[in-house]
Amino acid sequence: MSMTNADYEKAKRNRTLKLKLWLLFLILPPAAILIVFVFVPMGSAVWYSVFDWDGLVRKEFIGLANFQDILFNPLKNKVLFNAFMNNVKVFVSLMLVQNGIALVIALLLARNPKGYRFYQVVFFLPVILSTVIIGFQWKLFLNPVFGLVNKFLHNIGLHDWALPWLGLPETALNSMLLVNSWHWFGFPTLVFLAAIHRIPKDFIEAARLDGASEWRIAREIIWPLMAPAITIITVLTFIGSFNWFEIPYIMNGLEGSPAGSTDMLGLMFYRTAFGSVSAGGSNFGSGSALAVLMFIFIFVFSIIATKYLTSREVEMN
Amino acid sequence: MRKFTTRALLVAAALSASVSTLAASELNFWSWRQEDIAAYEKIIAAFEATHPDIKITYTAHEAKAYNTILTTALAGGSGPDIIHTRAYGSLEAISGAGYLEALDGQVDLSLLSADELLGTTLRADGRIYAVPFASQTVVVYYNKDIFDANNITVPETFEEFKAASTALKAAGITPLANGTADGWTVEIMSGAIMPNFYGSGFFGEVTSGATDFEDARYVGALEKMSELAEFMPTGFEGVDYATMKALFTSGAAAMFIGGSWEINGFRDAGINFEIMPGPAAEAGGERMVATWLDGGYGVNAASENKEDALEFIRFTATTPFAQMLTDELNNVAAVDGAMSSDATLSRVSSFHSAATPYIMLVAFRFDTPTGSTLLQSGLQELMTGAKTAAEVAADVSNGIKTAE
Amino acid sequence: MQTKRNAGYEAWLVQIFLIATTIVVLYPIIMMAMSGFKTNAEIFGNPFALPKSLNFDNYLVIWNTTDVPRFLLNSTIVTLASVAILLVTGTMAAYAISRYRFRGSIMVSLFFLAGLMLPLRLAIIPLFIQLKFMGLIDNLLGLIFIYIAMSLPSTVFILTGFLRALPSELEDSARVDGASEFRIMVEIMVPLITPAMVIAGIYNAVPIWNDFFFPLIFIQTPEMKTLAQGLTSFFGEYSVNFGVLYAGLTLAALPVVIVFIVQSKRFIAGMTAGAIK
Amino acid sequence: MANVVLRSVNKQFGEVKVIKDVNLTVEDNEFVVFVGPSGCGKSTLLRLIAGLEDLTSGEVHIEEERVDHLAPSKRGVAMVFQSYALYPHFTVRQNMGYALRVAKESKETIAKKVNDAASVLQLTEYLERKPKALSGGQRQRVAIGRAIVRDPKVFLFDAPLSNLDAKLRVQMRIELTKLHRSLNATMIYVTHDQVEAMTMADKIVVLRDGKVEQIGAPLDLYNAPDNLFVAGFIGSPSMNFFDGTVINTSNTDVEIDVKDSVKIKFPLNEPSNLSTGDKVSFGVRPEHFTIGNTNQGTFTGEVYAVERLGGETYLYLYVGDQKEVVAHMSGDQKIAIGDMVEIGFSLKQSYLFGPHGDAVR
Repeated sequence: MSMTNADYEKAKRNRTLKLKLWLLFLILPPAAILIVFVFVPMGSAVWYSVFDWDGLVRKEFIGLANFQDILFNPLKNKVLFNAFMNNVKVFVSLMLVQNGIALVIALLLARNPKGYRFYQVVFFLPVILSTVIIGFQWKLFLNPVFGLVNKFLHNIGLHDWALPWLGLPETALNSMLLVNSWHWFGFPTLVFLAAIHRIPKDFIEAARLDGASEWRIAREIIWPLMAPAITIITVLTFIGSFNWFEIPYIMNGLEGSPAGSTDMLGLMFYRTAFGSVSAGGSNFGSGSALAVLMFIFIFVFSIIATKYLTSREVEMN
Repeated sequence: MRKFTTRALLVAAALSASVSTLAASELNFWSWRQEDIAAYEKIIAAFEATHPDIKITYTAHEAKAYNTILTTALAGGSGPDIIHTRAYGSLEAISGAGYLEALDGQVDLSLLSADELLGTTLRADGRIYAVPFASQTVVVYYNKDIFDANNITVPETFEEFKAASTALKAAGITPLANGTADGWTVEIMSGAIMPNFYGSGFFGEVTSGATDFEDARYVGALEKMSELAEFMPTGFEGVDYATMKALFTSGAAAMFIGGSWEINGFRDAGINFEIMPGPAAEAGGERMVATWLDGGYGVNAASENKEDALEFIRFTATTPFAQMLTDELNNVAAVDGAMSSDATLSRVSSFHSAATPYIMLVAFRFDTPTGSTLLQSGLQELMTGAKTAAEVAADVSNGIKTAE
Repeated sequence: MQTKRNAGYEAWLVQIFLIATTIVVLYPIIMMAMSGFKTNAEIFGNPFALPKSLNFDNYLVIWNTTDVPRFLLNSTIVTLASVAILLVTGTMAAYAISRYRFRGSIMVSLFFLAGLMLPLRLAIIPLFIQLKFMGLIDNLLGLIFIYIAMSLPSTVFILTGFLRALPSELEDSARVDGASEFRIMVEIMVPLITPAMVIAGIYNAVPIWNDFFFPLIFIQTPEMKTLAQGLTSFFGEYSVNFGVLYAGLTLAALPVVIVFIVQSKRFIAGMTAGAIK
Repeated sequence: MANVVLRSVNKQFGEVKVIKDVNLTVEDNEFVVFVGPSGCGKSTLLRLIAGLEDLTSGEVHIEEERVDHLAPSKRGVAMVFQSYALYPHFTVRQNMGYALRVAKESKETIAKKVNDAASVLQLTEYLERKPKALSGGQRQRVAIGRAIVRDPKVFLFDAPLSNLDAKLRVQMRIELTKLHRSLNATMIYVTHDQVEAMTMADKIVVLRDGKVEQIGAPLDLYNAPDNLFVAGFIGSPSMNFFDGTVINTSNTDVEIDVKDSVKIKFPLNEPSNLSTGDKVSFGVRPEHFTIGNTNQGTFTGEVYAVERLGGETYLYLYVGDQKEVVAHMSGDQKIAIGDMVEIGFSLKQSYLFGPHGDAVR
């Protein structure tokens, strides 16, 4: 009955302790999974990158020599630069083509045309399909001899247009980019559409009453207010572009064939780390160094881009 | 239904962790030869009949990814007991790292030629890490029915080859099935065409450093190679390996330049074909074929069943094994003494009197970038006309000089 | 959303554009499915015609001679297990972050968010060595853990958003009612975010189902392969039998497509959740 | 004796002090209302009593027992929330019985208590519905029912009527008062609406910035506010304040000059410490103005708005230098916008506050 002040304090501390244990119980399991399967391997990759490797065997510590080798060895940096520029091209093209088409379609769907639901479902359908399936399917379609694309072009009389799409340095990457756009455009479309729907109706109706043209409404009201969606799609496209691997790997193999025109940083990493039949043995050191460079580049750029783009967003509340 | 139940059980078993405690010795055997699964299972059955306490499971991984899978597995301290290795540079990558058991002294290698053993020898210590299994030869396959139907005689020289191709093209038939979409198939093609132009001495000179790839002989050979572009399928730039095979087996193309391992597949496809070496540079000239050791069988140094694995490896160095390899796979076995009942395969062996090493694989796949990487990309540019022979030769030469 | 429907020629132009896009999207998929019923000869001869008959031979080849059914089963196991554990652990973390004020709470949420930006495949080498050490190579459990780890950041991100939106009075009320923290979470709060959990589940299930990179390296025996990975080897084996290839692709796509068509609303909400929330 | 005693209660969130040394006694069966503007800490104070927040320092006693170390459910309190906080996925029955189920009461007991409470609150026919299918008033009653079922020592209400429409609010106010009488329970009620406070409370606690400004019966606060804040907060419309300057003081009265125009001689009941030159505020409630000059004090202003409600009239005037003043008259008044009007007041019904806002009486 007679509890001292200290007893009360103790009782309170017990309550707090119980709460802390409960929080620990909630956070620890997911955190442990993340640490063990993401943070530790990522950290190890950084660790690996500062060692000399004889193929698969770790030898002595060599500091930044692996990085230096990738960045400044004239032959390797030629490959690196080529792959990097291809990644840049992928990013720019996807922004313009894939996201551009998506924006147009989103603006059209925002007008709530007949069949709205149907179109939404159809345009999203390719997004859920595996890249492996899409890659193989289009590789078959684009086959210069048996492919449906060229057969179709012949059928409609465009014989000169029937090209070995994936075999020409000028068309291979572009074909893959179109395939990628076909695969993914539904995603930005729906993100943009959701963003447009979030714009209060009053804004648009007020502008209509003021006599603004549809084009002006799109440009001066919808576009600026969509900024958050543009930010997220830009950053996602950026991360996707610089991690691009599946489509080029499946459609034209590890070497970025033909003649390096579809080489990507992802393919280069894979070849460097694991080797390939033609490209030779594996080098975990260089591979890890390349991985670290890519990681830093992607991470830093995503953050800068997010910061920059977010600063342009208009508050809408 | 029963099938499904079994599968479900298997999955359950697999989920509950790896199973390795059942038999005294269960060996894993990895390969990239997916086409050969049935044949290897027969061969393994024969081995198991005489070694009832050993069980071997053959797993064929996707060829493109085999290196990655094997490399990561070995680096992670696991991997199969028996490893189907490729030769030369690929072998060095894993044997140099100490993942393979040295075989000399443990396995009787007397039935193998020094040339072939070279492909599985680590240059650094001179020891042998795999039993060579088969040599491959680049040949020209031609469809006899098409040749007959168009009154085409089998060409001997390069000019005749071009003339025959021109005639076929005029008849609406694609002369050559080869494309350039898969870089390695162009390299193979160059293995049939180029040696007869750069000549038998070039390999020795270029490997010893007496000359380099900007040598006029090599540039000339590249030019000849480029002259064949017009006989390749429309859109050959996009024709990959699968399409090449489809073109040839469907009779849409008359000729196919490829490795001797295709014999089986083409035979199964039921076409009436024959083989010849690459055309001579001029009448009466030498007709060389490029050959190389395809790979070998090695033992994982970290295997827990090393002795049993070695027992299988010993088996692969015997004539009965070579005979089975010959019969089942139509491969030119590395081990001596196997007799082929297949006439075509016998012909391949007969070409070996004028053989030259498949240059990039045998000599320039030890450093990065490899000669193959450089040449494949160069050939793609050459065939599409993006670069001249001299430019390609310079690229290859410079690349190899700076490789490390 | 029900604004006035546009009338007149403008509406027609919009429809024409949308229908054209629909054709571009659907036609290749239909061609893929149709070609699965054709023989090689039909594919070469009449690529655009309807198949002569509903010929299931190609499918029978797949069902009887390949491991594709097995791959389907493995993919299902991996996807379901990953998503189930993912939702449990993801909810736990999100709940702690969103429903409690505690020191370091911002650090914890940043810790989970950082995972969003880490491309795990670049750490494949150390990851392999680690999985090997843990005995998880060639084991579906290894894949499951990797997928959980890979998907946790986005799941925590999505669920945190939804959990934050729940009124704290509910939880206070339950506290006054005497419910333990565990009971409040499981009985009161979590049931209220089940729609969000479905969304987060779908958002991650699709890439897990479709992934082929990790199985490529971590799964070695054919019996353990997943569908996307299995397809790559299947392609090597049947490289010139186009009918079978198309049938294989169709078969592989079918489960997801069916679930998508039935649950399209949730799929769309789910797949775009990360971007919109 | 279900009384509630707070002793030197302090609460701090990080660096921010939200409750500053609150001392308070709520008697058994008393209906106490915490009132104050938003952010004054009244809800926090309630949550401290409930145990939903931990004290930074001080003590809370309920029924003579110290409880501030106990979990909410161990304190014998029940709480009704502003948003009702009904569990959306439970039926009304499950909602009302949840606390009992958590306490592992038998099924029969739960059913009986829920049914009893439901019949008192006329909820019987809605027991199997989900909250979504109820009207706002019904939800409110379920929330109250949920509290009743637990048979608590103290009921805590956190602005429970603010989500209802005006008419329902008046009705629920009366029902709550009735409930209080019939349950004979101690109730603490938080609101920002001084009308609710005035109509329902036995005792009002006025809070500002985490501090108690004044405690007292509703009419005491109305008639004798301790300070400018309470004076302004209690009463509707708010009291009119006029800035003034002390020009003369004595033991019995203070003479002030309101904006150089009106001079007022404010009588004192107790000595003040005002001195000449002090800035003061002079207050008159709108309802204490009359039309026409009184002998005790008069302002003249121009009418800029009139609200006629039939039984009463609100006049809005500019007095002096655009000072806005509200006057409340009964009946209709024949006054038009733009008229100059004299409004008078009685010194007995006016207030004076010193430089620091303390009442001068």
